[in-house]
Amino acid sequence: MGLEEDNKKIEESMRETARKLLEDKEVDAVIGYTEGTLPMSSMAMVITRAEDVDKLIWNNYCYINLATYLVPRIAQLVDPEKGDLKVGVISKGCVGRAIIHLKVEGQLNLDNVKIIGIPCNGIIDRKRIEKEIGQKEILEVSTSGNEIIVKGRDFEEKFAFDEYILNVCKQCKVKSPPNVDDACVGECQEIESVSDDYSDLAEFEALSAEEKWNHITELLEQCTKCHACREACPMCYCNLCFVDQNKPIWFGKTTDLSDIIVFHLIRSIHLVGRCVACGACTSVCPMGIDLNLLIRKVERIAKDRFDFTSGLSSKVMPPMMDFSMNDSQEFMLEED
Amino acid sequence: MSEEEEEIRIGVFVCHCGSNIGGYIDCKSIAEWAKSLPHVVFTQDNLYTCSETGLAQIKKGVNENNLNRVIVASCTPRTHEPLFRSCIQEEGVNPYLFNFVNIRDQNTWVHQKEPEKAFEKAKELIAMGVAKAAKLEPLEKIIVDTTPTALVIGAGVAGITAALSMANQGFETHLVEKEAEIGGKLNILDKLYPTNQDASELLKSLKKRVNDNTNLTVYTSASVKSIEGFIGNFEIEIEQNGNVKELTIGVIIVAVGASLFTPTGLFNYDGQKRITQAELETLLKNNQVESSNVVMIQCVGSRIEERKYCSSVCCMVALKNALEIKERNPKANVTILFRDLYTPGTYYEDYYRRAREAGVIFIEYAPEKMPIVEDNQVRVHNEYLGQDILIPYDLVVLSTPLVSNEDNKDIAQMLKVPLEENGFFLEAHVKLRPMDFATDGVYICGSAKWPVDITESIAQGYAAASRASTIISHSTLEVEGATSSLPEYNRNLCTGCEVCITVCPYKAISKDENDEILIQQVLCKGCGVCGATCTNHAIVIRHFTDDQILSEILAFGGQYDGV
Amino acid sequence: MTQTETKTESEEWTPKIIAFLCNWCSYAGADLAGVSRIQYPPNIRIVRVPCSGRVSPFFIIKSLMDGWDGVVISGCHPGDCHYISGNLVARRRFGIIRDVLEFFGIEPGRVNFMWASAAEGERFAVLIRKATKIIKELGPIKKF
Amino acid sequence: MSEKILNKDQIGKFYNEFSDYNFYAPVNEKGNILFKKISNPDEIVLDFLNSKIPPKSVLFPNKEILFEYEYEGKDVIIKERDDLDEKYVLFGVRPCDAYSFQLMANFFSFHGNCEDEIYLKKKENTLIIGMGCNTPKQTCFCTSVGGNPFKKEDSDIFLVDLGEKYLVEAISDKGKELIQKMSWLADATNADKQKAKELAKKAEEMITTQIDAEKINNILDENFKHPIWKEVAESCVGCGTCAFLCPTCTCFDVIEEHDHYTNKGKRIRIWDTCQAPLYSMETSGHNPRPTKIERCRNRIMHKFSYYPKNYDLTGCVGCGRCVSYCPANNDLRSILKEIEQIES
Repeated sequence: MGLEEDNKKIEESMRETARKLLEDKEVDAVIGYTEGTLPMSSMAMVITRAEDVDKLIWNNYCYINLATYLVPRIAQLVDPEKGDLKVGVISKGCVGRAIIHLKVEGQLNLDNVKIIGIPCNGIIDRKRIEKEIGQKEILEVSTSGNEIIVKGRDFEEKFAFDEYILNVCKQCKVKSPPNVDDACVGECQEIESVSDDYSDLAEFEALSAEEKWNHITELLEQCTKCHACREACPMCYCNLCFVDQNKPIWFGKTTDLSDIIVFHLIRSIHLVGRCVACGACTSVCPMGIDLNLLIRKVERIAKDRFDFTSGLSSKVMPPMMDFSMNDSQEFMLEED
Repeated sequence: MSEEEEEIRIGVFVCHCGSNIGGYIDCKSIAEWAKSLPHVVFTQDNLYTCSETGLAQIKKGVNENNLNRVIVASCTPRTHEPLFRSCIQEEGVNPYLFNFVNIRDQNTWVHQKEPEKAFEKAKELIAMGVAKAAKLEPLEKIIVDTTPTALVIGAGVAGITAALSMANQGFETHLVEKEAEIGGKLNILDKLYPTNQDASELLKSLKKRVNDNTNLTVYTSASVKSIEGFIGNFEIEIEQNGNVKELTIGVIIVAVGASLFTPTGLFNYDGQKRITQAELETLLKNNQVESSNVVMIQCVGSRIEERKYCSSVCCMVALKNALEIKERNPKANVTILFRDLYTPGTYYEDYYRRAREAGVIFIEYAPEKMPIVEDNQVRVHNEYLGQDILIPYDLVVLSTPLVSNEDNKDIAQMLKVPLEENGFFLEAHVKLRPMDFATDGVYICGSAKWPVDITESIAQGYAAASRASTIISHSTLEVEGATSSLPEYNRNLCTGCEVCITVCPYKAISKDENDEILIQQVLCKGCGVCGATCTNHAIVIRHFTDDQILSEILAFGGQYDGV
Repeated sequence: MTQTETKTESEEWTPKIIAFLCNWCSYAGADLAGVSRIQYPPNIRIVRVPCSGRVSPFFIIKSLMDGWDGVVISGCHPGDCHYISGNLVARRRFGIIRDVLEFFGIEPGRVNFMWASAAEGERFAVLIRKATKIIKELGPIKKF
Repeated sequence: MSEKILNKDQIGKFYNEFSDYNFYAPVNEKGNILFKKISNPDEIVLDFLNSKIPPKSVLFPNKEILFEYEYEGKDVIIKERDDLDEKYVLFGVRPCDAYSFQLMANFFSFHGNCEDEIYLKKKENTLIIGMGCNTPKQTCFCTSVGGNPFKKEDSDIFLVDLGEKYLVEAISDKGKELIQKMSWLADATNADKQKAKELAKKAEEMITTQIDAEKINNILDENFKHPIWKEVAESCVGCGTCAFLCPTCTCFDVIEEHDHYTNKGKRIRIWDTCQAPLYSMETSGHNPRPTKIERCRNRIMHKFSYYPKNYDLTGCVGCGRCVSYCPANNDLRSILKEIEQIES
């Protein structure tokens, strides 16, 4: 079956679920995606009436993680007693994971959020396609079979879908949301842990410290510190990010390389055991910086050190909310 | 919180410590150099800063120069900080505005062979100390009133002992027991080792002392419904026969004991011919043991995969009961099948010796080859013989462990104290604070913590009572001022992610009814784990604030001026 | 900002190391090294913190950014924490910091974590010697 | 003065005529077209739609040192910028961006009442070589906000890409003087001029988005509390990409960088955006624009209501960057269209 049929199918069942939830008054609103105004884009949308469900769409450009619209804490979503607001969220696997993890961090109450699960088939790496098309304007994009067809004024190019989805999507093991605490309706799965192989990181990890540094600085040097990655990240919901703090001033706010690096470095530390690998940061970066490497490493640290994958359970505590006598400590300095 | 900005005036006192410091580095020139540091208005070197003269010089320095921060560069805060703190306090300077710079233990003594480098290092350490001092804030110790009352949960032998001890010291004490009778396991026991006293005798005397004590109130068939508040001031609800009683309690002792384990499905246990030691106790008590072939099996349900621990009392119980059977019927054959026998100390080892003398037979079995209880005989494999031994029986007694109570979880939750993996209560520190919980004002004794025998229960009951009385024997309680706090100006940084709650070792952090983070100053010990784990650094760790530590980091070259 | 200039050409470069020591174990251990007159290189500058759990990633990274060539963090051995579990939380955090730093190409040897009790003056000195050696071999910190 | 012809293979020669200038031109860095100072004319990208970051970054960089200072004892010695007389040339600026400099200069002088010396001096020393927009993007709407893909007036020299060569027209006196010196430039033929005219016409036809800025201005005035703002904010992620890539956004934050070892410091301005909650946060903790609703509204009000009130011009040049790069696809064009529909 081709992509179009897949997407149609996903779209139809998603609309059906949303319609039912709204009609049965199980939710007051549904957050989903709607058609974007530009090729290779989509837009978040909140609908409150069952007759609007046909505005919801699914395609492979639904890159925004909708969970980001649930934080910072919306009082009605946290407290079931104030819970006069119930929200359904169209959730690909990573959106569902984000919602579950946000629950663990006390940002919402799963009684008030319905995860409308869909089996995501991958998000297209639009930044990569844009770069490859170069200085030509993309006017129309369509999918056919297993190909992405990009058209402009005087060109037409084809890209293999499997090759041009986000790197995180290629590695994704949780395509549809985990069913946790019965918060999930629609397509979801029972999943307790995922095994992952990190061979995609091997090449980078084999580099020397110097080479890694050079690679990372080259990767990040164009960062304008606009913080779109942070704002699009469902886990970056701090009211005041550490880079913005000035009492005390921890780190520089400029676009000096050191300030860029330290922002991404500390952000990575903060995301260990929290990142849900949705790749939204990469999809939104106006400079087209691919943060895949950071996402994968952050995932790997949590998995290797603490056997933890975020957003799979509302019971298992994430690394920094827990500790154990038996944690590995191979890095501790010891006498020879 | 804006007060009028006070000019920071730092005084630096550099101690020679005789020749301990002065013998290696030039303290006079260091003191002179320190004048160049930001905010420093007075410096002095002293032969011994901690001497009467030295202290007088500090006081004089403070008075004549209006110092509001004092630094002593000398030995170590671990020994001398209290002295200097009280010295400046006498001159009206808040003791938390004192900062210690360690230039002896961590400098001249460890760099004796490199005095020039020690000299440079001393200067930099002082620069760092000055940088921090400029950021220090006055703090007050927190004083809380305490209520001179105690609550003991569980009226077994440990609980009764603790409660009597508290009551005898004159504290109003409340003893809550969920059963209809007090006494706990004493109610089912026959004789007690190592004295062979009748359990009922001990129970009788305890009951009398409880009844006679006017400071002690007993609630039977009762349970604790809720516990709020903190050390010195717990608000307790006790439910008895549907009535709820509210009490204000200073300290709480947990003595809930442990439960008997029913070995259903193990060794053909049936409660008739194949019974537990506890059931045997009842039979002995009622003189109903007529068996002449008794086989006891040790470690039934303990020291196995799902219950790894040793229940500690079963070896002695088996020995005592074996002897008891032998005493009543010397002709009876008593065989004990064991994995290891633990009989520590002279008294207990004596039991083992006497049992051997009395003709009790001991046969070791290996956990890989468990004894098999057949209809009329027990089959046990003997390593030494390399073959199975068949022992006929008319009574099999299984030595089962004490297990944790099922409702421990509820009590633990109310008290905000931890349980270990087997469901027993976990003390603050196995060696250093065995009767304490990490949560202040809550103590533990008896089998609630770990299976223990009567002797140990009594000892622990006294121990817990003595720990508890150290708190309520004073009318107030002084709590360290250097604790963590979530000040109003940082409220907007808090996202309510609860990570601080999960990492706080003292359960001092919770969410209040408005869903906002609340730090209970009285419970906080100022470790700072919450502040460092908070992604936003919303929590301020007093006396070790971000700003203060940052200023030390930045004072690297001695230039940091507090911008 | 890097402070790489040595004072004189002839003088051998030695690293500047900031050490965050917990008040109850490692700070006391450092004192004991002093009392026992156990010598170690004079490169460390000790910052006293209540618990190794107080050491935020910000302190470590800020130190490296601000020209300290290396960082040492020392706390009580697991199970011996004065604050029960502070060092266990710290250990998790340190593992993460170390992995991320390494990933960014900052030599892991720059940041050394260790346990030293109040009774381990000798061990403290040995480990400081070792950390100093590691950091010295790495050379001055690069500006970042 | 009549138009000249610059062959594309003569770009190197052209570049050499500006030896006493800092020469900024579009270059391709990792697939992004950015205005960078170049030292080799081969780096210049000639075939591009528009730069990702507008050339405002040359005169108003993401990070700009305002002055440096140094402590001497208790005294502070201020060191002012001494590089403000440097001359800049911006090559290949699209007409929308060329126009944006005027809008920015308005802000940085506020009718001469509050002059930002650094910006204005740099602006004065900058020569803009504009370049006609042969293929405007779908997202462009310069014609609705006072621009045109071939608007020359904001450039000192204006180029039109004729394929193998450029039609060169000197616009300002500064530009005329320079072109006059380049005697090696050939004269343009009538055919060349005719072709340029055709390109201009074609380009203008390609712009399909039409908005009525004046009408919007009037509507905005009365609809400060209209529910549309909630709608706009709903899908916004609040990142501020729109402002960072906007050629007319001028918001900045002032910070201090202090070097603790040398006791020297710098006062710096960095880009900021009204989309960030911290931007409008007051010291008291009160924030007049506490949610995305107020912040989204402010950005649009600023461009289409406040700016027109202050300077009689629309504060947007219609370059379409915010439309193209908004992560949430919050399309300014659609928002303006919706505003137009509001009944007064």
